[in-house]
Amino acid sequence: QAHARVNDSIRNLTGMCWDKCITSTPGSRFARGEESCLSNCVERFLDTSIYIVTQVQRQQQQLLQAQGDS
Amino acid sequence: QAHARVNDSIRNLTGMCWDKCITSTPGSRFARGEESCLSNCVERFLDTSIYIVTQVQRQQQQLLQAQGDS
Amino acid sequence: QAHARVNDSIRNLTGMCWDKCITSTPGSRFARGEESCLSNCVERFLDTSIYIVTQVQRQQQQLLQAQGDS
Amino acid sequence: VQELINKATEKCFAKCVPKPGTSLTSSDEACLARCLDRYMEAFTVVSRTYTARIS
Amino acid sequence: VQELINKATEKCFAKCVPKPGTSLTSSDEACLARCLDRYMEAFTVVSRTYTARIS
Amino acid sequence: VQELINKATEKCFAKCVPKPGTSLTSSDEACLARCLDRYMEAFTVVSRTYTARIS
Repeated sequence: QAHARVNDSIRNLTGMCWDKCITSTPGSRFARGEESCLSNCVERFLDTSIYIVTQVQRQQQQLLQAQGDS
Repeated sequence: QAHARVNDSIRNLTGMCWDKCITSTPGSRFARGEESCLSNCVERFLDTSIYIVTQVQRQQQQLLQAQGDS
Repeated sequence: QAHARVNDSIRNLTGMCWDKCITSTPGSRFARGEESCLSNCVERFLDTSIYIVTQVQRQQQQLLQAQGDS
Repeated sequence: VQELINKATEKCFAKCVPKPGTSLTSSDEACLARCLDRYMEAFTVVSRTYTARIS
Repeated sequence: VQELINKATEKCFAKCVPKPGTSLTSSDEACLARCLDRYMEAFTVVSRTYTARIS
Repeated sequence: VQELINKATEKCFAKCVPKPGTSLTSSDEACLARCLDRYMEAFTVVSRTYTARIS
């Protein structure tokens, strides 16, 4: 099941990063910068995902603390 | 189950109205008009939904009547 | 079940071909070229689907042959 | 049918109400009515073409 | 909640990281933090309006 | 794999057949073949990067 979830993520990321990075008409190889854009897209999306989850957790922490103080 | 359906609708509406109303780079508060656009978006979408269902029902009525007449 | 799959395909194709073909404000009838665009869209999508599957199968064949040769 | 109506609602809202205001105007409603008719017609064209092709 | 965070991640990545580079810059992060706050606020506005309407 | 091919079909149809005509021309087909190759390559790049990162 974890395996299926990873496969889903990879398929979704492929679609999203394709739309973001492959803007030219498809050629017999990737255009300049397209391949590095694809791997950067995956890396930055994972960074974003971690950053957002951290922010949410920090805010929940602050909320709990504020409740404890009152 | 009805509860889950309402939650789904709210999540979908948030995504759709976000795309329609939040066109600027996110700032430390909503830009002018963005917040009222969000609530109008929800209200008008519900109006649209009701209007379309009413139209469909009216057309089905007319169809049934036409069949009854013949 | 096959019936449900056909219905799903038709619903999805309607949405996709609507976005591709109906670019004007909706009038009391289709604008010039919109109706033929819709049927061409369905036909060409099915052609594309068949073409892509054929390509994938051909490549798998070549891969198997290359493995047999080595 | 329900899913088809939901899809028509979504597509026609996008087309006819690009900037939601404080009420649905009568010209919004006229646009929605025409859009619904066209969407159903599009569904019929797509069904007919698809069915003719796969049978 | 998980699904809401996933959606916020997707929308804010699209808005704040249009051209992914070799790292997330501090200005990307600042944009993401503001975007997350706005997305949650948008969710609150939508919930409030929707609930008021259907009850 | 089926779902990957469906996605490639959808993306490549959008890119290579923007205005569907009365037949698929040979230049449409050439575009589709290249697009399919690039989509599969993109899938490989994404898989490799993702797997390296989470392991």
